[in-house]
Amino acid sequence: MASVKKAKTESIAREKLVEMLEKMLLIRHFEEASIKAYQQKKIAGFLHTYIGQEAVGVGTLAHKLPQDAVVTTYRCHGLYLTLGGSPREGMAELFGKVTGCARGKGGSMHFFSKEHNFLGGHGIVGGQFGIGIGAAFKSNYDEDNAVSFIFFGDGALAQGTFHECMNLAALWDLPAIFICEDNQYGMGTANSRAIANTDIASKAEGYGIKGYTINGMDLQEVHETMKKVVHETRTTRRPALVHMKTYRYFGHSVSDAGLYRSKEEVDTYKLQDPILMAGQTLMENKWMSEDDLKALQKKVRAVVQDAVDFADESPEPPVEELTQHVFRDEVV
Amino acid sequence: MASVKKAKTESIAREKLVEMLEKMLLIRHFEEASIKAYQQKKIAGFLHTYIGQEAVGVGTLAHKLPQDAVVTTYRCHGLYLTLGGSPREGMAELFGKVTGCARGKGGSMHFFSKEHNFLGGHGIVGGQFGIGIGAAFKSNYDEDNAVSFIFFGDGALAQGTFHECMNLAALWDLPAIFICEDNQYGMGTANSRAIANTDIASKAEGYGIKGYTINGMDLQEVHETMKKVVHETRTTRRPALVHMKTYRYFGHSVSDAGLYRSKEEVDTYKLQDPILMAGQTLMENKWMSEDDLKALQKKVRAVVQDAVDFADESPEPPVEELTQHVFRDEVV
Amino acid sequence: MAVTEMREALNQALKEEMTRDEKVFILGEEVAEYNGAYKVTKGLLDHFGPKRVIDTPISESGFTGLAVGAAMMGLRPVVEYMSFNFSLVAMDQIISNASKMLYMSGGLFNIPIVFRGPNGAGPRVSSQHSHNMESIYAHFPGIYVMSPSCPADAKGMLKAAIRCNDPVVFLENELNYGLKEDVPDGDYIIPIGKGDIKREGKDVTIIAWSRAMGFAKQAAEELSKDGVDVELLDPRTLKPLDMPLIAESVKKTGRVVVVEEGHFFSSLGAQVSESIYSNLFDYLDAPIARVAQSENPMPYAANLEAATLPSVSKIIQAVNQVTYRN
Amino acid sequence: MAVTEMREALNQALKEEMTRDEKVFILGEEVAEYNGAYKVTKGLLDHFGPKRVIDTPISESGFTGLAVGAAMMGLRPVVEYMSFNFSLVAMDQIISNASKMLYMSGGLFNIPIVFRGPNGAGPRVSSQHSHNMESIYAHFPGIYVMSPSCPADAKGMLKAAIRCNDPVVFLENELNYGLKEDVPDGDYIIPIGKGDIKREGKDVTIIAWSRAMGFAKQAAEELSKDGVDVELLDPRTLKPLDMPLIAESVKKTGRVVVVEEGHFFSSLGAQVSESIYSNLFDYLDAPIARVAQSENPMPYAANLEAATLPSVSKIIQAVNQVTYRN
Ligand SMILES: Cc1ncc(C[n+]2csc(CCOP(=O)(O)OP(=O)(O)O)c2C)c(N)n1
Ligand SMILES: Cc1ncc(C[n+]2csc(CCOP(=O)(O)OP(=O)(O)O)c2C)c(N)n1
Ligand SMILES: [Mg+2]
Ligand SMILES: [Mg+2]
Repeated sequence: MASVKKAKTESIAREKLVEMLEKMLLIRHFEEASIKAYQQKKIAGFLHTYIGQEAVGVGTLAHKLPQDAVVTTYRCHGLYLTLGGSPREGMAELFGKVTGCARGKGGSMHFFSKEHNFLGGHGIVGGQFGIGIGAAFKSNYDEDNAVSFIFFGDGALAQGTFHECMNLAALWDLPAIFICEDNQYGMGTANSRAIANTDIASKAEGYGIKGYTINGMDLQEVHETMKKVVHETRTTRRPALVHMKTYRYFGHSVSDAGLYRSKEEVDTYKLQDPILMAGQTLMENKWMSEDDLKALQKKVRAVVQDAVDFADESPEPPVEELTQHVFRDEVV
Repeated sequence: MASVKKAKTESIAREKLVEMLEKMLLIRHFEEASIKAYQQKKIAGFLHTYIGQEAVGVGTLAHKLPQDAVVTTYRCHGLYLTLGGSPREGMAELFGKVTGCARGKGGSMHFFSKEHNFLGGHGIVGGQFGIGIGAAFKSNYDEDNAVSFIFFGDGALAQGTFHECMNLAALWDLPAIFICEDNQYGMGTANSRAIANTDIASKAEGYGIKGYTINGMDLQEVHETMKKVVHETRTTRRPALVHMKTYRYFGHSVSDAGLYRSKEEVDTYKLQDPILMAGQTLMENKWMSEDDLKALQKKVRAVVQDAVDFADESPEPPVEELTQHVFRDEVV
Repeated sequence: MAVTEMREALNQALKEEMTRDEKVFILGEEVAEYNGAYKVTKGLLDHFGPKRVIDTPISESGFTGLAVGAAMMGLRPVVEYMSFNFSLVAMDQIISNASKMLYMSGGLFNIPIVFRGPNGAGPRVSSQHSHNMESIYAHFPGIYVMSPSCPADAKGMLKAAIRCNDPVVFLENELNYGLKEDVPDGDYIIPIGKGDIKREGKDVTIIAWSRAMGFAKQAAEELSKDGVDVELLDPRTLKPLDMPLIAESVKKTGRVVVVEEGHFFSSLGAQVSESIYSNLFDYLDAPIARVAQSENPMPYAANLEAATLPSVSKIIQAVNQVTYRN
Repeated sequence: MAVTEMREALNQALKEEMTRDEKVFILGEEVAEYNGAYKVTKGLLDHFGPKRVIDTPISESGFTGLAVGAAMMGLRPVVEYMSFNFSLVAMDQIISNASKMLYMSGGLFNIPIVFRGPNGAGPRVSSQHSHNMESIYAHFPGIYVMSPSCPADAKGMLKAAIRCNDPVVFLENELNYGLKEDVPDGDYIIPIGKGDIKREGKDVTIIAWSRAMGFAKQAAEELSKDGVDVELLDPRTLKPLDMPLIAESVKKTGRVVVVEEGHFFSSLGAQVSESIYSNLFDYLDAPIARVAQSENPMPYAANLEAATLPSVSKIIQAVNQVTYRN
């Protein structure tokens, strides 16, 4: 009852699939470029990439309406780009430039986009749950028919805020979709060493809501099941808990060597790579040729290169900005 | 699966039942005396009584071994007395006297007994969960075969610490018994307005542990089901979640007029009063006469009166104690 | 003008601001059906309905986070903590989210929230229910901290806080809710950052806020019988401090006593003193004296509780010290 | 004596104390199999096994509470926060439980726990990962607060903290883990409450701790070239302060600069200054100067981050100010 098996595949329109493939490619290349820039010391601090998890964000947020809100962890670049956040402003943010989406103040963990109701980019594990249900609360308050997408990692399930916010959302009929991106590790800790019951969707029952389990490497499954979940939440105003089984190819952040897992394990997942699989589907259906795919990749590479150039050339924030944005209303 | 219906009644030995009845009577009279003393301004601050809930503590802690630990909320007098805490020291604590079980420093919400591993008496809702699993952790560390009894209210289910500690206990096989004393209200808030799913025992499943539902007004049911639960936890080292359905007759604390519930509702519960019911059982079985019961009541009243007198006559803490017990090791 | 209790003055502020702006709503434990643990929200549920006056479960972290998200989306939450002691379980939401959001989003998302409720100890509530939180919330940039000492201030300050587009920690005091005085009718605002001279005097400045101002007032009465003319300064907003007002007073009296209900060490009172020393060193005729809670958790016993807290006699002693009267 | 990194000195302290007393165990995120996010616990799992070196889920409140309960039952937990920023979600357990327990139980249950981990900001980690927590933890009675600035101190201080029968907040710094110096072999203790003169001088006293001491050292070097003889005082224990040592130094130099990495307002630095003003007023030849983080959350951009933090040049400027050299 708590979990739903692989959804029956409906056909996704060709355009939609190509569009989603392009987004996944954009994320992949953007993240690869960011790793390179990190090695060149153009980016500093923490850098957590979304590589491997692209299908989760892209397949889910295909169902986002303009009034909907989205919030996530520090692993936030992918969702930002999926929503249509500017690659230039994203890369500039990583470079700490004033042209960044948070004026260079937020950095890698704190991407924001007001235009897309993208509420961040949060560094404290579990810190974003409340923000997500707050957006859902606002939707009920203003009766604007929005839903709220709350992304979080498997590690965050152990935080008390998960429980508090699940309870509040279920109690108050807040249209929030809790999406656990279970990449199987919280830093070096396998989820079986952090969560008492790894059948994550089964936790929904304790709150009287529905739980779903989805193969997060499979774009089509994500897209189709989430279509149903989003529709249901939008219409019933009941929250839902979604367990996305996914994987990150790189370390937790660029400084993590990943010694806690084997190369074989990583390679197994790479065989089900969401981009690879989506490309194959398109080609098998003859919706796209190999040349089309190459052209797409080229296009995306150019976008990313442009973003890097833009970031490179942009200025740092002027020092006057140091004490700006502490308050909106300066009282003295 | 998550909940267990009313346990099949085994017979409890006469002595045991009388002993438990005496404890319940002691609690009831102690609490009544404390309300009176509060009205006489001999007690101040908050005062949360256990009246109505006696069977929960008494029936459960009948299974406590010396090495076991117990922790609870501010509603702590009943458990303290059940464990054998001195009524004199308890009453003196309420009176703020140096002879109190916490030397007059803790007051009503902070009863402690080192001798009985009674770890308090805690004022922050949910604050005691961690302490309880910490005691269970210690038992595994020292391999002393103890279990840990964690009492908490229905309102505390909404706190994040509940979730964190349930998860930790289940993950690490900590022998902790989570006992929710569901008196149906957290202050003025009916539990249906605070918890998304009021089938509390069903929350166990999300953590992969067992849940039980018990009529907490029925001493025999509490005693017998908890015998099984305690035995199971002691032997398997798996935590358990127990939903005790109970009721408090008085307001949340003495300052609460209780306008959020009807007199009829309260009266319904008084008809199933645990002391009344236990007395009836004893008399029906001819294990006790009406005179025996009266004698017992008289005995208990004398104990309570003695405690009040003791408290009355005891001195306040000397002012030198103001800054004592801040640290065990004074470094300067 | 009407004689009004502190709780009623706060209630008026809430009612007027909720009437003025329908984006304002209030949530917290027992604020609605119970009319507030201390009746500050009395009648609001009846007036505004359950959409805008919301009873929460005991999930301070959850509902504080909810308020942050709602604020990011354009609402203006007032969050009541039944006591600020319970804000400790929500601390991360206040500090890591509310206070940083505008900055780390590069100015995109401001957080118009008032976090309010009683601060410090109620009577005889012992160790876990007795924290004064001003020193903590004042430490992190990105939050304003306010704390009224009387009904008229309470109303005008709370209205200012609700209209503010940034997070405000608004610290009340259970033992002040029953204070009564004339409160102006209708709409008025006491701006964030403006202190007030509660009594003019020339010999010594006592700086105190919230409940401590009550002790200071009594001390000033006593001292005036002795010919000591005390100036009472209430900063009202604790961060940022009204340094111009403080400077004016210190320049006049040259002697300062700082009184706070909370603990002594690493506190707001230390900051007030330090600010005076570093900015007004040459005007000081004596080292500043500080009165604060003694360095122990709050005991339950009546005599120990009394010995812990600042008191009229401790304040008089401090004044005597800075005026070299003993 | 051997040249030892800070992280290794801390590791030695843990290892020696865990060997000495089998009631000591350590728990926290990634402390065991990963060998510590910053490798402070490297090798401990191999040496002591999973019973005593324990990886936790991301449940700071839960495992802090667990430590309190275990301590009440006689164990001696060392709790590692991967960063002290994350102690904010566990704040209530530290303040309401650990710091009050002995007092509110009338002396029955003491809490021998060390809460340790890196405090303040790592490099370029932005707003939510950058809190200096000393000012917060030092405010509440019932906790000792320590913060070493060098490897030798780190070892002796951590050993003292682990042997203490009360809660100790032990603040390390990510950017100091790589510091190297000679560390004595074997067992030695630096008692709680004892500060240290890191450099003797006669013209001005700079009081600084943890990472700020590094900046202060550089500033002292620079200033000595200019003929200014700086005394460097590291309180090491931040609560309680070593006032006798501070008094001795201030009486000698008459001029003081207080440097802290954290924010300026309502801070430990304010307390240090206030303590000096109020106890040593007559010995001061100039108002104390303070150097601290500017009053904004930590920005990510390299230039802004640098402008936020205390720096050698800001310290030199402060020294110039108190010595009236400009
Ligand atoms: C409250 C808190 N504790 C610890 C950390 C340090 N930390 C950052 S990410 C992380 C692991 C999170 O794992 P998961 O939730 O599975 O997300 P993933 O990184 O795998 O996407 C930890 C422990 C933190 N940021 N916040
Ligand atoms: C964290 C926290 N929030 C709020 C309170 C105030 N408070 C004290 S008791 C209580 C109700 C608790 O209800 P429940 O858990 O059902 O226990 P009961 O009093 O019914 O035994 C509340 C809200 C508190 N003490 N701690
Ligand atoms: Mg993960
Ligand atoms: Mg209850």
